[in-house]
Amino acid sequence: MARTLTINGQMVSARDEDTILRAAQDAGIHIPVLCHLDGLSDVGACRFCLVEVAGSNRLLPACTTRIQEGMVVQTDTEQLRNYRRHLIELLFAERNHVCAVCVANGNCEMQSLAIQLGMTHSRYDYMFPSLGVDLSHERFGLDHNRCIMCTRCVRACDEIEGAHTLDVFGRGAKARIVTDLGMPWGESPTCTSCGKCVMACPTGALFKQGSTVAEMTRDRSKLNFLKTAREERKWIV
Amino acid sequence: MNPDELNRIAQAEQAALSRHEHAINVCVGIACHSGGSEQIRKALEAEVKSAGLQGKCLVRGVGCPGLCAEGPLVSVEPLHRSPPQELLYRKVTPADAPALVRSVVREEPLEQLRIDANQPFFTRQLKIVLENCGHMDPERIEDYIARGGYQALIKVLTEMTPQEVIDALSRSGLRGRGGAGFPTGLKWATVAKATPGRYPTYVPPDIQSQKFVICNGDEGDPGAFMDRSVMEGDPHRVLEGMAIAGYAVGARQGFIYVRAEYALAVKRLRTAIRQAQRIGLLGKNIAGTSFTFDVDIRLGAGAFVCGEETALIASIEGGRGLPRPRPPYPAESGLWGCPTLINNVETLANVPPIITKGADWFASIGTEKSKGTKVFALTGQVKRSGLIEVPMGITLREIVFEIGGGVPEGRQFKAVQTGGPSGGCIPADYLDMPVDYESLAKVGSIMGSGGLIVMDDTTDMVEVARFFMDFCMEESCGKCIPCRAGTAQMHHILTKIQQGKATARDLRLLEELSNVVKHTSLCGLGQSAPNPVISTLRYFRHEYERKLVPELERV
Amino acid sequence: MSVANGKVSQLAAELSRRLATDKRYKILEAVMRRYDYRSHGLIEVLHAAQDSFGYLDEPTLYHIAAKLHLPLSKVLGVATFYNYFTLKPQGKHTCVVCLGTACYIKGGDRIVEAVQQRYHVKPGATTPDGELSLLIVRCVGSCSAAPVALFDGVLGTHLDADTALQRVAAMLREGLPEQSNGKTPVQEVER
Amino acid sequence: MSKKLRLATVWLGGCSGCHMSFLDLDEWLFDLAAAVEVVYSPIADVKTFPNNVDVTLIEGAVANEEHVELVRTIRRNSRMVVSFGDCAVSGNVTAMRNPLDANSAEVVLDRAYKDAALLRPQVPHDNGIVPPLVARVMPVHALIPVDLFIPGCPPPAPRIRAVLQALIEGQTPEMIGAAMLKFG
Repeated sequence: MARTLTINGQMVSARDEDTILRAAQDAGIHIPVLCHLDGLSDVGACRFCLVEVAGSNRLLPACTTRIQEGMVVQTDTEQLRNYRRHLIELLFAERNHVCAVCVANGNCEMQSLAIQLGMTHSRYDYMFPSLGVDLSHERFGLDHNRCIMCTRCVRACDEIEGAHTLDVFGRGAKARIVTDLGMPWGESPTCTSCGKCVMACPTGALFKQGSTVAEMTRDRSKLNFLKTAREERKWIV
Repeated sequence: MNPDELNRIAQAEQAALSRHEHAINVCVGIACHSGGSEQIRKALEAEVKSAGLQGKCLVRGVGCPGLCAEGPLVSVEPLHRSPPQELLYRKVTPADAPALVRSVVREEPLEQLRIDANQPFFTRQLKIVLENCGHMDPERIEDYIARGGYQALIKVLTEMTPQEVIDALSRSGLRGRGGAGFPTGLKWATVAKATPGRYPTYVPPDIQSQKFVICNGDEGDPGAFMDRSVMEGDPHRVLEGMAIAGYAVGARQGFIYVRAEYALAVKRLRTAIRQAQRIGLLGKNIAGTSFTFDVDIRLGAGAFVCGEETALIASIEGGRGLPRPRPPYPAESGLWGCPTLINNVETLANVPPIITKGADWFASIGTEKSKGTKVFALTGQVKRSGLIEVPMGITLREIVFEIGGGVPEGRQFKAVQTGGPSGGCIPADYLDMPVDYESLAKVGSIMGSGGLIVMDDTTDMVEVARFFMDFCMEESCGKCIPCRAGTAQMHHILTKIQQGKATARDLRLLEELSNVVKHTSLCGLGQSAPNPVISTLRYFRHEYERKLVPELERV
Repeated sequence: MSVANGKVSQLAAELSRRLATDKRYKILEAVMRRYDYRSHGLIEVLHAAQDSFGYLDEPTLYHIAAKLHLPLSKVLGVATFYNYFTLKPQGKHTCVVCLGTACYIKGGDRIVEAVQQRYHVKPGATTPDGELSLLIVRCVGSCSAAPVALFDGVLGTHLDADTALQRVAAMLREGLPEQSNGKTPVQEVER
Repeated sequence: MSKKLRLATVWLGGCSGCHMSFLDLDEWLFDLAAAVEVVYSPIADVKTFPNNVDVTLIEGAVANEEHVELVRTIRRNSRMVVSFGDCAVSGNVTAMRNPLDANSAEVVLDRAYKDAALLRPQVPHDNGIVPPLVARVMPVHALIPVDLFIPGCPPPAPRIRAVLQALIEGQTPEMIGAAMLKFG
């Protein structure tokens, strides 16, 4: 059933089950996202897609909030821009993100987001945690220094590939992506080496070994293709 | 189990009790328990036996009477005198048993151990939730029934429709005691109206199309032990409240989520569930009606965030206790995607008296918007610490200075902290403010679950803020960026201030960040984590500024 | 994949050795059966395992994952999310100091410092001889008796650095605590 | 424009790549020379940092105690301080030693002077030999307030030109979009 709502003063039509994010995207309105990836379930974790909804005293994540008839949404206010700037600065200060030496330089959603949000520097002290790199897999690598804990890889591994090799270990600032019982990736009994986690990663945390900056491109739409194909049985009809 | 049977049990128990002349009540709450109250109870039993007083003197373990700092506590209750002149004894040891029993026989108080039961600590309190604590054995369902227990459940099942129960709750004005103060009646009504199956998730086949009641006993606030005392001292009260809730919203299964650290509470709840099941107050066709309701216990495992309702649900489902965005609210999509009612222990413990004594009675207690009583754990730099229950609207001054006896000699009162890591510090200027949800919020704190920590002039308020931030940082689940990285940065800046390495620029950033974390975090933990910083900055800003260094002297 | 199989077959071999010899796995089995081997029983099962073994190690986690049909990483993720679970064996004796608010403002941190200095053990760690683990908890709900600590699961109240050190010394002198693993107060719970 | 802009450029803990990129401005440097007076620079023979500087571009992160003193002097003597390039802005590659040991630089000194030494492995701790390293490499704004940030490793020449052009004209440079902001 079609519904009508207002986003940034623009009348938008959407389906009943749509989220604010979907409705905005369909109407060509850009909302910044980081933990969202088409084809994966949404968790509302990164908070970049928070929007103001009239009548709600809290900010709501566009990726998980369903639209309602007559909803009035603002996606790009001064307040939201300010919060997003802080969030991206927090993220850069949290681990060791060094774009200059990163394989994803130029192909990184976090880097693009920083540009989009006008980040010139991080006001926060860098934390410089001591983190490892797992290069035990024959084809892929996992660099915890560049991980932002968006869990897109965990969801891709679980929801699309069905292996559930990856999950999150620990909690809070000490949380890390982990393979199986914490064994090196290369020794994982469950990993199918499908590479979907690498496709899903927004930063340089998951990468193909041996690839240079120019080669390190990702086809993130593949995941959505697989999901759609499977759910709608595209290859049968 | 039908009303007559329940009355028969009550009468039999009352008759058995009235054959005795005195009850010697030994507190078996955790504080007294760890002070050796079990040995005291055994010594008293032996003494009563050797004096040949078995039929006259009943020795029993009871829930916490509140003044934990003076424990182990023993009270002597004459059973045939009205008004009953109860004698309360402090710091009792097994060696005191002979003298104590002698004093009971002679009907003379044992002066050297006696505490004045007429002191404000007791007289200023009003006990609804804790009315049974200290007066009955929490491990015997008969004791509870003899004191009118389960009458409310039988009443709703036999005389009221679910809608009438919800109306009564709404009329009583009861609000959630877990912290946020959401109107309980409204919550129940939402769950009652919700249709199971609107939010499809994977659901085990046998629990499809159900509703659930969850009792939140994950009392994680450091400095709070109200729910613990209720679960340990009056576990049936909680079960009865849950069953009534189940009837009102249409649920068949309840879960109590308890911290694993509360071993004694877990043990007593398990006993209580078994007893209630045995006599048909839980299980199939309760009181001969078609209502079926059972309760299971789920243990927490040390994660403060699981006090947040969506995280708690994730934990009961067997997963990492990660919160998820709301809406949809658990009332519509909770446990396994089913409509779920989540109430705190104290909230549910308020339900039976509201049913038996009436919504109007309850609504007559408290202030205009905050009805009834609130249980507080009064601790910190205060002379008489312990568990207290006071009517809403009482002032902080009455709590701290009359009930608590003020700060120890030679010190000055500085602030009182309410709401734990989600709350704030309230300075002396507001001591005459009434304690209710709105007033506390106005001064930048929250009611919270009931921790009330008194601080004196030796307390460093920046350190207090840093302590709470350390807690929130450690307890952040790590799912959302503002809480995970933001609390870590706030803690970092507070540490810099304490080390004399921060400038005015850092303090400004701390304030901005507080605002960001408050407004962008996913769940209540993050949204309220900056409160201790914001409130100490509001009232004790000079303590922060004193520690700042000029820009060019930054280390 | 040969390496991978190596790791798993190691775990499997260790596990089958234990299943044959260690009766505690039977208790664990009973708990899993009570939850019908459903995934939502995971936390209860981990509690039972930790109560039996004192900690959760790889073969046990592997066993639980297999029995409950859960991914390995999910079981590890849950086991490491909650503070109550530990993947490392604890010392023969434990001193658990409460640093809840009431204990903290009444000097709980000084108890931690004293134990740390006397026994050269950091919070969360165990002495090299495996005798003593020093742990910190956030509020055991005995605030009116602050500061408090648990010595082999027994609550000590109104402590200061000296009395706490005396309790630790007494605990170490007395040898094994009554409860077999004596780690935590939950040990009291009848299951 | 009544008088020339007094411009300083400083090279702290960095690779000098930002200065190289500056020099990539080629013939525009002639226009620049007409508009500014370079009062301090790694390639000018000036021993002490001058007074009354209008704009100071700082390349590199704060990595040793000499840097600490210098940035404080710069702040006192400059109207506008600009963090020039990723090392100054974020610590960047220079700060990659921090995760090795958050509280001391010994680990890198050992690596450089002991592990890698062929003869007489010895860390030159004596006074006056090399400036002592600070425990943690810091971006410039961790130590002093900074007025403008030019990210980039190095910042591309057009980005540098756009900033300087604006400053010469008395404008605040608009740091917006990938052309002006991209890190790395």
